Amino acid sequence: MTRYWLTRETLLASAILALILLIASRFPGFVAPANLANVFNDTAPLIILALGQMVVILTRCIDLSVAANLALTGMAVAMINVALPGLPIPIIVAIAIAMGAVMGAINGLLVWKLAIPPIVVTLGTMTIFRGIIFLISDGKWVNSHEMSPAFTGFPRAEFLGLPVLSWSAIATVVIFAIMMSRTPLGRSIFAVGGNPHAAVYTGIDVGRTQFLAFTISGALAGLTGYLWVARYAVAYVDIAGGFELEVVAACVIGGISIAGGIGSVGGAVLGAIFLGVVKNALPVVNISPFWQLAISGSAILIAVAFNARAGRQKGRIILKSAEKPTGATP
Amino acid sequence: MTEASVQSRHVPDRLNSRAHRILRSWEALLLAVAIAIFIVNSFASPYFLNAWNLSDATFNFTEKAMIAFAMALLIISGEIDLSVASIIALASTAMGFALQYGAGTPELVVIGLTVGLLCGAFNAFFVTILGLPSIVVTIGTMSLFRGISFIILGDDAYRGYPASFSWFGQGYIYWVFTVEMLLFVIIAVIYGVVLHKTNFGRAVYAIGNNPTGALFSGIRVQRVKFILFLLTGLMSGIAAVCLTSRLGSTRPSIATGMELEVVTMVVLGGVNILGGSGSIPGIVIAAFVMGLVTFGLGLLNVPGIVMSIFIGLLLIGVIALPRLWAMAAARRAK
Amino acid sequence: QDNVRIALVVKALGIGFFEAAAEGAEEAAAELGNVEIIYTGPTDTTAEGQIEVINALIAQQVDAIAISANDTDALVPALKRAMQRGITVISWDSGVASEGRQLHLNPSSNSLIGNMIIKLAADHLPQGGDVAVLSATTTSTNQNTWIEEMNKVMGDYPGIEVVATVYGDDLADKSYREATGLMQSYPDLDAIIAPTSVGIVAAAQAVVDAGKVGQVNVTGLGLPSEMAGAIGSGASQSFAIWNPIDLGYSATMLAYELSQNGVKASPGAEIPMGRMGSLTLDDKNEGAMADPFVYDASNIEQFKSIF
Amino acid sequence: MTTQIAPNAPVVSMDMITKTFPGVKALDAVKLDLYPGQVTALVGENGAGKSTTVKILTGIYHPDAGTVRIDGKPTVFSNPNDAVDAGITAIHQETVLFDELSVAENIYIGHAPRTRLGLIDIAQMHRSASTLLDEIGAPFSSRTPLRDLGIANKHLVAIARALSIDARVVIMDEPTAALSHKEIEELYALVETLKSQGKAILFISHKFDEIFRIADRYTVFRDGTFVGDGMIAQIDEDALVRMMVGRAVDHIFPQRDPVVGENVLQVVGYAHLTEFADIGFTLKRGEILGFYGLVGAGRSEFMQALFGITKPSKGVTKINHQIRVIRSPADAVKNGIVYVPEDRGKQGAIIGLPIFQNITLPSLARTSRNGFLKLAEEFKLARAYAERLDLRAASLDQDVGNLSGGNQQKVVIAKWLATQPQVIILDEPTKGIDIGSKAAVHAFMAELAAQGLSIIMVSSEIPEVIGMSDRVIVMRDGRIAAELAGVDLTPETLVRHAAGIVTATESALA
Ligand SMILES: Nc1ncnc2c1ncn2[C@@H]1O[C@H](COP(=O)(O)OP(=O)(O)OP(=O)(O)O)[C@@H](O)[C@H]1O
Ligand SMILES: Nc1ncnc2c1ncn2[C@@H]1O[C@H](COP(=O)(O)OP(=O)(O)OP(=O)(O)O)[C@@H](O)[C@H]1O
Ligand SMILES: [Mg+2]
Ligand SMILES: [Mg+2]
Repeated sequence: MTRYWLTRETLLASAILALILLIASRFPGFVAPANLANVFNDTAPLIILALGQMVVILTRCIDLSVAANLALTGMAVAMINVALPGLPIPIIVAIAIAMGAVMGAINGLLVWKLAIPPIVVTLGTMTIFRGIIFLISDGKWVNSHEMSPAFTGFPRAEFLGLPVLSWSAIATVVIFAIMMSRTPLGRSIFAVGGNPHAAVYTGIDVGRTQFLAFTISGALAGLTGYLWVARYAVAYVDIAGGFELEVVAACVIGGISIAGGIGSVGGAVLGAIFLGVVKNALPVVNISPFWQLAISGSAILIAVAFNARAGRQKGRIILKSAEKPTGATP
Repeated sequence: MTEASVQSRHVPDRLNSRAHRILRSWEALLLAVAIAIFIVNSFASPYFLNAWNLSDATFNFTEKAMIAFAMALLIISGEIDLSVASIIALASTAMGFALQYGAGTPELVVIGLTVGLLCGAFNAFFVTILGLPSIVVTIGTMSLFRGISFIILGDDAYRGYPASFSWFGQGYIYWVFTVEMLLFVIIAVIYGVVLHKTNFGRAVYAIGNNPTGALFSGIRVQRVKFILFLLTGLMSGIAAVCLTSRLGSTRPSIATGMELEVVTMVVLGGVNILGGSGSIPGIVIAAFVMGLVTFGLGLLNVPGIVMSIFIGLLLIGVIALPRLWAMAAARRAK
Repeated sequence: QDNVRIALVVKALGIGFFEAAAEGAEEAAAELGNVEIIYTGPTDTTAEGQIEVINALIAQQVDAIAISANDTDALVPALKRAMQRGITVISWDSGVASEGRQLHLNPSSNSLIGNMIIKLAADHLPQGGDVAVLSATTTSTNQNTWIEEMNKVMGDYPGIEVVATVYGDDLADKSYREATGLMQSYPDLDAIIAPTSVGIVAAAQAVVDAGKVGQVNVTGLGLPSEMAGAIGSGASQSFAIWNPIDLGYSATMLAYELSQNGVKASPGAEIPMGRMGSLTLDDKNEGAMADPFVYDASNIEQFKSIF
Repeated sequence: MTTQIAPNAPVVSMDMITKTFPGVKALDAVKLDLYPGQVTALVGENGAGKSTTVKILTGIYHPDAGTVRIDGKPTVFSNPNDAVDAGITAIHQETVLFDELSVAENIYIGHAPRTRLGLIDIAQMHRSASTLLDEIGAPFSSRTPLRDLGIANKHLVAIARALSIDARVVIMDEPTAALSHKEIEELYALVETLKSQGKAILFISHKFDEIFRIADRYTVFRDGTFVGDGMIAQIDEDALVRMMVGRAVDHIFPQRDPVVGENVLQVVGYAHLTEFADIGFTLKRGEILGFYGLVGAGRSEFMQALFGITKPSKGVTKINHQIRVIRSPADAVKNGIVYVPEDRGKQGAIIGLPIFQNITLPSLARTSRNGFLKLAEEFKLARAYAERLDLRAASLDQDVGNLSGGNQQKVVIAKWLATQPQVIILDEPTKGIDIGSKAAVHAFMAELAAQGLSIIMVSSEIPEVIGMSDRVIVMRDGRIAAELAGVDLTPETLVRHAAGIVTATESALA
């Protein structure tokens, strides 16, 4: 949209590129296309969830329940698969998305209708969703041999050389790129976060937009729930424990402002990829995996400090000489 | 103006009596909940009403509550610190590290508290000097602090703390009263006084209600916030001493997930997560409520995760129910 | 006369291995007659979670606690308090430091397991080769001990080299990722040894997904019911495990003996454990239940429906 | 001019509209009719309910009672989109735009052109936006991010947005407040075009010359009630003002003696990167120094810099001839400079805290001992100043949020007087205050000055500026445009310097 976005994203992209090149200089195997595809595939769930989280953060909310939502949906579809092994995968996917969306909608309703702060709502639903998994599963695992081959096979089925899991992420990115830039909903999401007061004047219902954002985030968490459980071929209470923070971290690194209104699809995707590359590179470069936590923590701090600097308001523009020179109307 | 001053009327100091204000408060509601839980628990399990058991139960909340007091002030001022559990990990790791070089109990305590303070200062630097949002900064330091523990300790553990060190987390002052309980009471009183009886506490409320207005009123907003982050770090350091002493060992995964329980306690205690209101008595009662719920359910051997459903419902319920009630009342009035 | 209440505390609820152990405990309880089993544990594998559970058990004044620990040291103070209040404490499967329990029941002797896991890998690598270890968490006592024991006997297997040890934290996704990482970092890897039932399944899945069935053999310790698929696909040639039902049964029996029959745990003591014979304690008050048992294509069908 | 068209039936007619906010009856059974091809001026003092009327007509607020008729049919707007669908568009008083979106997106948010797939047609949107911007003579591209524009240009975007909706009714709530002379002329031309297209226009302005120049009809509100309406041609300025204020305006500003005190405050070379430059002046003991300028001239920004808030800014402050470094409001207060901000809700009062705590906030050091609060002292101090300012409140323990705007203002002033300052800066001290309290505030200012307090008064109201100030500094685009006193201090000179017209003849020649 503006040169600012470009700089922020190009910078992150260059950082990722530099990182990859650095690794490649010592371990050329890392940049083999097959391995890069692997890294991407591994990062796909994070990309999908980060996009959902981005929408929520843009509307000045936060969704801490995504990982719990993912786990609950994953467990539910796994149990459905065990009970009804013949159920076709498209129906399973539809159930997962719908379940996730319903959970997201519950968050959204509490925020919209009862005006409870999002962080409180999703902190609460996070623990509730996790607890429900325990209740429905009785704490038991659903293991790979109990799942049908079609169920576990779908995300890894290859199509044009990439597994369906990767394609799901690509499709989500494309849909989001279009939604955020070319649909009224996308623009309202930016507007609501950027200036909720003004949004009301333009006929945008702030609460409703936040509700939709939570629902979208929930639906994506549901989808990821199925993909996750099918890919790792196991479902249990704790899957993706703490993943919500990684998702938020991806958004923050990608330059999504926690204060709402500022961010881009490209940023969120790059933020997720950055974390994915770091995570996959550590074992390869022989850095103890114990470094990973500290590295992603530092990345978050550097990213916010950098983004805040780039976006810092220099004050109101009153002096005529300070107004940005702008091109004449074409 | 002269005529105006002639007409000027007497404005009373207060309208409602103290008793009236206390009875209608959140704390009163919460206290009722706590008492109800206490009664239900005593009927549900024959083991509940036992001094030693109740004493053991306090370990479920004392360390969290120590942090919760400082966190309450931070949240009232409109900020948050999600890195507290990681500060515990780093402080504990530092103590264990010092232990390898022969540090004794006093040195260990000093190191734990100092690391806590340093971590608090680190957070405060990003939030107050660079002006970054605290939720993001502390999500970052949450990974960073614990990450450093992992780098130092890897898959190892520090053990062999001196016997005198175990006093903090395992010692008793008198009969069933533990050292941690004493610390809890002292810290509660100090924070109660600071928040409710000092100029500093007043500034915290003013900042939380309207940071711009507070700044325009001559309050040194950033300085107050800096101190609040320091205090939160210090409390995490104290909690690290207690927890390390109680466990008798340090691993980098210590206190995982505790930050969310602390925040839950603070919100349950009636602190507005958006800042501006809340009280220390509220936190004290909320600590007991959470301790009683988990202990009561534990006695019935209910798995921890099912307890967390109760806590989650409590968290949303205590905020949602009054609002639903008000909405229903408004509808009926129409 | 009240029932004797024995608490079987596990690392986390919901893990197949421990569910099977609970079955064995119930079997022992039925045999003993007046025993009530409290099967409990935290929902994630943390020491703090286990401490809260232990506190609740102390409060209920159970007669005995038999625990598989998430942390060797951190549980000691809590368990010490339990013993002070007159509760019998033993550890099984994953141990507690000696001052925190009366005895420890190893499923098998650590040296036997250490030898077994490397032998399983070596048996299929007559020419030698590179193997990697995928362990559970960095803090898991028993995995660490087994790996130590394994390293001691490496001299007996010339040509076999352990190129890396990674940790999957007993999380399926992390283990999977670590296994994938191993295959990328060591393209010539011949075997992955996963001495943990979560890791071995994830590693087998990773091998299948990487298309390396036949090149990389996954072995270690796993449950037949969970590993049936991996044996079927060929990702795993063989693996070993002791019988968790027997383990739960023995732990219960031992706890009962100590708490009700006045048996004292001291070095050299022989303590009866029902149908499993008796346990001989070493100088650290530890004892081994039995040899691990090897499962492969020939017997997996028979066992996969049992545990 | 097309004023000759016979007034046919009104397009929009509001009848018996009532709207209550907690504690304020903003509108009480008012009526308003808008006719096609005519400009109706809505006049009334601050707080008369003009903007509230606009918000009801655009579906932002819902009236408590009364009917809005469109073409005679009663209509209910449940949200702003309904109003747009009914053909009503508005330029609101406050800029309601989005800094993070481009100019074109701001213009079209909510009604962007779509492609066949239902997606926003970006190319088409920019084409239409450019055409619109050309029409109103906006000197920037439709692709510019809004945040890069200054206030006047933002206002042009708001105007373009209103015009982008093909409406039958166009509402303009003080559209010229932030515009330059040239831009205002362009706006007038635009209004003529809209009229000739048969659109009904509601024009809200405080400037009488403007009203008499472009309006055909007028409607007057006072304190939320309807006072009267009619044709502009049949009324003169004095009569209109009388209707507006409810009495002849002979608001007598307090009589004051000329100032003879020594210099208290001296400001030299204050500057900021984007907000202001080259500000310097002196202030004497007991003097009232007026600051006049158009909205957005940077007066508040400068005052906030002086008060230690805006950073980084450079400049030297001398108090009683000694250089003082003021890096924060706390420093300013310590040095006896205090600031009563314009934005009362956000910067002035601390909503959520009781009155007495608001008043004692900057004086806590005096009411406490060793940092511990002493409530009795606080109440004593608060009561002293509350009574001195004749605060109307139920109790000192009441939340300031429940007070009326005027009483909130008194709390803020009380808060500062309690610190016993040397210099008090009042930013729009009577904005949103009813006419009765206004006189009281003016009298009080005179009293303070007579007691030796030096006052800087920022005001956009010409009578207030002229009536109260000993001297006036006019600001334009962040710089001092003129310093006026004595005979030079006339409405004409103020307006000319504020708008940047150097002399009347020069502008006529240009
Ligand atoms: N959202 C609101 N909440 C409470 N009171 C309000 C609100 N909006 C307006 N008011 C009050 O309603 C009255 C009318 O305000 P309104 O903005 O309509 O005045 P106005 O005539 O537009 O004044 P101005 O000329 O200053 O723009 C004022 O007393 C104002 O304080
Ligand atoms: N660049 C800008 N972008 C958006 N809004 C602006 C801008 N500049 C000014 N405004 C708006 O105009 C109003 C007054 O602006 P400002 O305070 O800068 O002017 P001022 O010279 O102090 O005049 P006044 O005191 O009359 O408001 C404010 O309500 C503000 O929201
Ligand atoms: Mg108005
Ligand atoms: Mg201003």
